[in-house]
Amino acid sequence: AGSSTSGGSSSGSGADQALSLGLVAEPASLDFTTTDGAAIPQALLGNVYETLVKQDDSGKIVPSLAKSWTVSPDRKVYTFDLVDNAKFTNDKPFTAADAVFSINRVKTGWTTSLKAAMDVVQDAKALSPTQLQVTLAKPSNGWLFRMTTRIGAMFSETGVAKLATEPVGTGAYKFSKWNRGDSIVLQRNDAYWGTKPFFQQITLKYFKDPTALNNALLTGTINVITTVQAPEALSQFTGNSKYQVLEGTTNGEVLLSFNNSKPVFRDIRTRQAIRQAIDHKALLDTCFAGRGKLIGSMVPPTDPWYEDLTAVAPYDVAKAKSLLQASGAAGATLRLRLPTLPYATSCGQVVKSQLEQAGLKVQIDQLEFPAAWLSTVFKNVDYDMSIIAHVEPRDLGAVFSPTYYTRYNDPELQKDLAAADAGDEAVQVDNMKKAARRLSEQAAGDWLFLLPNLIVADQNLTGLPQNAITENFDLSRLARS
Amino acid sequence: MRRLNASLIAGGVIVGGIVLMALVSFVWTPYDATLVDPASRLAQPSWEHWFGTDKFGRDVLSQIMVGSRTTLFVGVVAVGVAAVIGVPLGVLAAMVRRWPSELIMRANDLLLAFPALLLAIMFGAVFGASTLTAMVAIGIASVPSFARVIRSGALQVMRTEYVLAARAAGRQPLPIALRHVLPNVTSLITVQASVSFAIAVLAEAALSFLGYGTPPPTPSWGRMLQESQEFLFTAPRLAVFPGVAIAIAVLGFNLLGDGLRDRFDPKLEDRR
Amino acid sequence: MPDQPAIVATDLVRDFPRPRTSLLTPAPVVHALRGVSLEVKQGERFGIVGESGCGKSTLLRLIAALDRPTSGQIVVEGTDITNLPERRLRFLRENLQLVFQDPMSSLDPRMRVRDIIAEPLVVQGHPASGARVRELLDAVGLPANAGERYPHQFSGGQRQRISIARALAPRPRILIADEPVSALDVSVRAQVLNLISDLVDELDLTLVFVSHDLSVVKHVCDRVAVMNAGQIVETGPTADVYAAPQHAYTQRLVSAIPTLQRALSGATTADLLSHPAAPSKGAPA
Amino acid sequence: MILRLIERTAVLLVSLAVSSVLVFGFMAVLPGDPARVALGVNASDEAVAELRRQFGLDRPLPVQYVDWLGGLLRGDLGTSYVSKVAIGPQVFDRLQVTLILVVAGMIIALLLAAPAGTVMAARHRRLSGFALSALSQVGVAVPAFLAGILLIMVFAVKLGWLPANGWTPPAEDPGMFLRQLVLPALSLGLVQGAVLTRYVRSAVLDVLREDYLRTARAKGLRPFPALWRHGLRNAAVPVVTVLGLQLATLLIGAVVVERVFVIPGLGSLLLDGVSNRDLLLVQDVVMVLVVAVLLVNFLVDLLYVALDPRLRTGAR
Amino acid sequence: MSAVAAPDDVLSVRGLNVTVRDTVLVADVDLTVGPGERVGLIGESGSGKSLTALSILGLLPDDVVADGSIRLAGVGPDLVGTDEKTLSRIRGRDLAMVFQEPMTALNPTMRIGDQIAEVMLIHQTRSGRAAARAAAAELLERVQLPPDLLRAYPHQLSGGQRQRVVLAIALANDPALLICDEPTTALDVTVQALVLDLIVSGVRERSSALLFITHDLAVVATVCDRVLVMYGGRVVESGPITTLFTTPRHRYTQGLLAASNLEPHDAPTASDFADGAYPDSGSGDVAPSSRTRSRRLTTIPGTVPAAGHFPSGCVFRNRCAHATDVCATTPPWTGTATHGYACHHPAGAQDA
Ligand SMILES: Nc1ncnc2c1ncn2[C@@H]1O[C@H](COP(=O)(O)OP(=O)(O)OP(=O)(O)O)[C@@H](O)[C@H]1O
Ligand SMILES: Nc1ncnc2c1ncn2[C@@H]1O[C@H](COP(=O)(O)OP(=O)(O)OP(=O)(O)O)[C@@H](O)[C@H]1O
Ligand SMILES: [Mg+2]
Ligand SMILES: [Mg+2]
Repeated sequence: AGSSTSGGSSSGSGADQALSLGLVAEPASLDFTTTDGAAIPQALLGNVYETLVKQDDSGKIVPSLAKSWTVSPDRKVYTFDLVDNAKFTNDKPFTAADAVFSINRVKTGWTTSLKAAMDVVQDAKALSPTQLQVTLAKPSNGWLFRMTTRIGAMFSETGVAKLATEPVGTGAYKFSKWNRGDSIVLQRNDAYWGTKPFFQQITLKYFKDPTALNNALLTGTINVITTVQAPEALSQFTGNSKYQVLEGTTNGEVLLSFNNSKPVFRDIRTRQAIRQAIDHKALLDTCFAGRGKLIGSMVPPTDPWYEDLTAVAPYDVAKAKSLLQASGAAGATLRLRLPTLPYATSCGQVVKSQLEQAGLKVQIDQLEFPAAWLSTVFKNVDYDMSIIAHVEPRDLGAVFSPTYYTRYNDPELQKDLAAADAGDEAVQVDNMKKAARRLSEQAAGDWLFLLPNLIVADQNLTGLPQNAITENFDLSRLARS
Repeated sequence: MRRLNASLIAGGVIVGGIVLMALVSFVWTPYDATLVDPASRLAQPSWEHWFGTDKFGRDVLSQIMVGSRTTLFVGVVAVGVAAVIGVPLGVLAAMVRRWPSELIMRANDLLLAFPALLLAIMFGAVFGASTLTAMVAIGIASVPSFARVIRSGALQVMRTEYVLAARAAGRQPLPIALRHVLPNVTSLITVQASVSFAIAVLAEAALSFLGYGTPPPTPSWGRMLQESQEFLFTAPRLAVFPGVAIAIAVLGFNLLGDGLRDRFDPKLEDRR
Repeated sequence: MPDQPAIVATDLVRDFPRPRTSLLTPAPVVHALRGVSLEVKQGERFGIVGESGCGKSTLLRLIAALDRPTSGQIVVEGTDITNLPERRLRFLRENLQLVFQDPMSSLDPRMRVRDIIAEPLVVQGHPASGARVRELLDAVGLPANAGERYPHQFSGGQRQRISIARALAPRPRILIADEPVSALDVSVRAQVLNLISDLVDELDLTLVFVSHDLSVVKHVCDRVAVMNAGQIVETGPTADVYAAPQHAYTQRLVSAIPTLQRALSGATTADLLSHPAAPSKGAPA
Repeated sequence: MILRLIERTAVLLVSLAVSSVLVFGFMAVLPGDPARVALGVNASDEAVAELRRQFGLDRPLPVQYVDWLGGLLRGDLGTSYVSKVAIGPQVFDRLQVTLILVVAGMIIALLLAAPAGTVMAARHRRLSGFALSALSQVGVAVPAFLAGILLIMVFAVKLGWLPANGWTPPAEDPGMFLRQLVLPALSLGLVQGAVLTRYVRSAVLDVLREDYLRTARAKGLRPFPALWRHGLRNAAVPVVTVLGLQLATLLIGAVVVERVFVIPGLGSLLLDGVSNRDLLLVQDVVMVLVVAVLLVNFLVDLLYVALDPRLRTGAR
Repeated sequence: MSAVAAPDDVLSVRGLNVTVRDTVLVADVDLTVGPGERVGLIGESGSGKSLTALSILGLLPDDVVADGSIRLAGVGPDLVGTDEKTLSRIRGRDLAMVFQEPMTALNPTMRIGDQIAEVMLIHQTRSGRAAARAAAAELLERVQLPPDLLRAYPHQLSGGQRQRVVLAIALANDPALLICDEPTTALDVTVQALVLDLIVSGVRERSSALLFITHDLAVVATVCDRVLVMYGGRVVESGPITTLFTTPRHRYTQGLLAASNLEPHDAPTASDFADGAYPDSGSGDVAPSSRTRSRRLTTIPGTVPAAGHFPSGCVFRNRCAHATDVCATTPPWTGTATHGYACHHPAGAQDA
């Protein structure tokens, strides 16, 4: 049977040193090399597994297992100097050979689609036990950034036999126990090479029911709600001095996606009409209690090329109506196929109501998420519109590609993206801004809002991330004041 | 003189009220039940909005009215399917001999073991998820309890001398089932139907929530209740109105069931 | 064929498996009939007596082809019905009818009396049952408007009249009555017995009359068979059996009948038991 | 007889075989591809195909079926596609949790329904009986999740007497186990109890009409003691049927309560399995349910016999 | 009805009325049973015999109420209107009853021995379980059942055996008054004889009182000394067995006697009743085609009206060939408390 002890009261090492976090989605397995989903890296990345480089709060790439690195002038060869005192939890030291192994294994051993990010690597080799050299086929800004994600996780050559159940990493915490259906317990890694974390034991407890999550915090079963699911219920905590409520941003753009391969969406006026028919402020207020941010394109504020593009398609029902008249789409019926996710169900109803006021007919279908939605909308592209949050970092290019379910084929955009990936930082920022603006102007989809990073925690807890821009939830910085 | 019994009247009035509400909702509701109006979201009950509004600013009274259609539909389809399959199965199991009867009852057990949710998912997958498919699934999932109850009643009827007399008169099994067994288990059917009704209404809510029932924004009482969960602290009325509506409907159908049982019983027809 | 017997039963055996009690032990068997033979002549009033559970009803069900014997043979009016399938029993359904013991449970509570009486007619495809139902109601002494009512609205005796009317509907030649008066009061019993007697005379029926009450059988029947534990222990003209019982069981049966005459002449309960072969302490099976 | 035993076993085996085919066929038509769910949003078709091959999903259905059935017969429930963990121990762990929860809930339901239903029946002509009866009908209409949330609000959040959620195995910390069990068991028990009350009421009403109850009172027993000593056991027979049905359906039906109270039970496992399209796991869970229902039926049969001596030696 | 109860009567019932809502089911019944006396209560189905008995026990169905006075020797209060607590102390100890249906009168889920012992344990007439159990075995022997039946369940017994168990329960505490409500209607004559004998000998041995309800005249004649005839909820005649059955005065008693006679007899006499069937139909039986068999029985025309639908005045007048206008008034009781009748045109006055 699964088990859990109520947080804050576990015995032994003292209450102060244990912490319980409430999370939403429980991983199905601990192996993110073969199983997709945000739940596994959220729990393990940065805590159990470490990467060579990582992102800081502002999104800058900073050292981790690599003390420093250099890039060749042609931007193709990266040389990393590795820390020399890191050790895997199977007692093997971390060396450049492990790094090579990990990088190569992405191409050979991984099955999830993310592994494509490693395709650009031509060669990786250990120059010495603490020096690693990676050669790219072509210059890519994206590659180093991806190395901060799970793709860059460093595995031990001798520690990948049971990835699904017994992860082995170099992180500040080591995996201790998994009570399936309930919680994952991590123990402080006392042999950790870096700064020792505050908490001896951290329990990640999973809640399917948002109310249960809130109640767990209210009754002290957990100390942190890492992701508030029901923003309406936040009022229970906001007025209470026992709790702190943090609100920041995430990478999760809630997208009203169009199936651009459908004739009705080939006309840019129809797409623009839809964007202008939606009162985004009102939508955010009704379906997410006003929490979250209006962005107007596919870029969150934490990316260097962020611009507020909400003005590109201001709310204007009259304009929307006339655009629809012009494109001939007025009165058309569109199928809005929603995944069974609370925010999608909520927003879908607002979208339907508002689009109907502009003269469209909207028929809502619900599809079980993930299975039914994935196969119907995602794989078979059998939909007109859908709503889902895209939480991958810097996923603009991936989402709006001709092969993706948006079926958005825009050579101009592809050109901008390619230039951004190959150029230096300034070029990258420039071109990404161009791409984001183009997307917004072309109305390739409608960005309803950006999911907020809503955290509720015990008042005295410190080290909580303001923004959730990485895949992981960094446990090592948590402490009590 | 046939005297109406209190249960029948009370149940009839309640169910009649719901039917009326559903009919009225086709031509008139105070507001468009699906119209999102952010300006008036989460309004307290007032003269304008008797029952207040939900988080989308939709009028709760209008939703309750329109939702009654779903509730009735749910009841009719789920209970109908369960009865149409379960009753003949139960009667058959009572009338046939040993091993076929055993087989029917075991098949019944198997059905009982199948979670209704899985059935609903499959039906939704094959025929497209809708209230109808969800309710057919719920109906099928309710077949075993119908069949069991009816079988035990039918077994009793089969032991009576009037069935023997009918056989002596030359009646074949099917007419015996139709003319003697069925009429004499109607009371069981009505009672079982009213119980199944309550189950179906709540199951509809759960299935809608998982994407296999009524798609939003079509209101249903079950889903309104389900969606009120986040507001239990801040706006408990959102749970109270659909909750009370469901309770009243269930009570109404139960009373009607009890009343009909008595009404169909010729023995009680002219007593006192 | 006036000489052909109405019913001939030869060596009838009927075993019932009892309901299974556990998954492992074998189901016990009840021997309801253990080899019964009898012959009922045309137009005869034949009685069967015996205590409760001795197999009387089982025997009647076999004769009426409502059940199949485990072994043995039944011939009704010259036709062997032992293994005839249901669809070839039409002649039997028309010619042989039953009246049951319990006037309440033998009438479907949800059917109107007119439908109950018409049922055999409808089943056997007789046209215009309305007139016939009125005729039958009249014959059993019920008013025509009784047809519109339900069984529970009648008294026990009246219900038994309805049951008799139903049995007479297809103009049967054989009437089988399974304890038709056991559930009735003495004054009602007299009415029903009169009715049966009169109808049998008037319609020239063959009557098989079952009862556990020997005095009733003696009153109604010419010939009687005494049954005990699934077997016929004695057969003969009623008056003879009553006056000079041969079998020990019959003797005990006769002596145990309380009568007003005996009581008024001072017989006590002890006298009812006075026969040498008093019942054993263990009651009948 | 032996024949009868063989017949019964045969029916049992046939029904198990039929259900295995049904369950399997069922999974085969379930929309959604396990491999795609595992690989997620960005997976390429090739990767999905490769994973399907790894899962063995590319083989013809009959082969997959035989493979699965063979495993079952050997007592091997297979390994989950998704978590790569053996399914057997997982299912039985979860079953154990759910059983504890459900049985505790049913006990509460019974403790509630038996007196309430009896009083309702004994006083069915009085106002008190009618009021109780109406209350139970309203109770039937309360969804379990609502009951659970309300209980949590009162006893965990407001009063802080009991934990709001969680599950501790009894062996680990019996005190905590019990404290955590109270509220979920209570919310199951309240809802099921309302339903059960209706059945208890009608069973007791039937018993009240029985002659032996009059005999008991003629002996000098007062009404309630008479009902207690002579009525309850007889009324129990029909109630046991309903209990069995409830027990069988609650193995999955408790999922709502499991969610609200964050209990790792069988229902949650099944839902997760369905959601992850962990087909093998779902198949196994359903087969376990089939067996459980057959078992429950068997137990109910035994209980009948224990309760009603008439069924022991078989008689009229 | 001015009879005064003898002070030593075991049971004396005065002016008993039983009503359900507005319907009178039993009206103005007087009844006494002396010590060692065996009194029969006869009348046809629905005449109110069982209700009378149940009123004495205080076990009337829910909405049926009794008024009048019922006194039991040695018991202080009037049983009518006494609280349940007092009644339950009397029932099973001073007052015991054997019910009509042996098949359903015993708890199917309890062993016979426990059911017999229970009545002694309730009233603590035996000290402890073991003693009660031993007494139960003795009782079984007294009703001529083997002691190994103690461990049996009711379904394992035949109807006659069950009825004897019920009798054993009733006799367990040596009640002052034993009431038997049609104890043998479900039994065969052979078993009936045995049970009747046990009842009679049981009562005689401890010279307790017996109230015996039946509609079988032969049975009552065999068992009782004295008999009351009920019709339509009223006692219409009472008297010693022999007198009453040889010279009945009430027209109903007369009809009952005639109808119960199954012996062949000659053509209908003047006192005979024409056979009628349906009260308002006027149609008679099928005319017998042949009287040679002389199988026709004498019957009382018409049927018993439903409870509450009896005519006013003489309850029998709508079925009585001798009824006149005067019968619309309630006939007065003629004779003594233990021997008399209520009829305006008694038999034997003119035409006997
Ligand atoms: N369908 C059946 N299944 C099992 N046993 C049966 C069945 N029908 C009758 N029996 C048994 O067969 C025996 C004879 O029954 P039957 O009904 O013929 O007796 P009977 O003489 O008519 O008795 P009664 O006077 O009570 O009607 C009884 O022991 C009875 O329990
Ligand atoms: N609970 C009741 N409510 C209404 N009427 C009742 C009730 N109980 C009995 N009666 C009626 O009271 C009348 C007398 O009933 P009772 O049982 O005393 O008759 P009985 O003489 O014992 O008849 P039987 O010989 O059939 O036992 C009947 O007409 C019956 O229908
Ligand atoms: Mg019989
Ligand atoms: Mg009576």
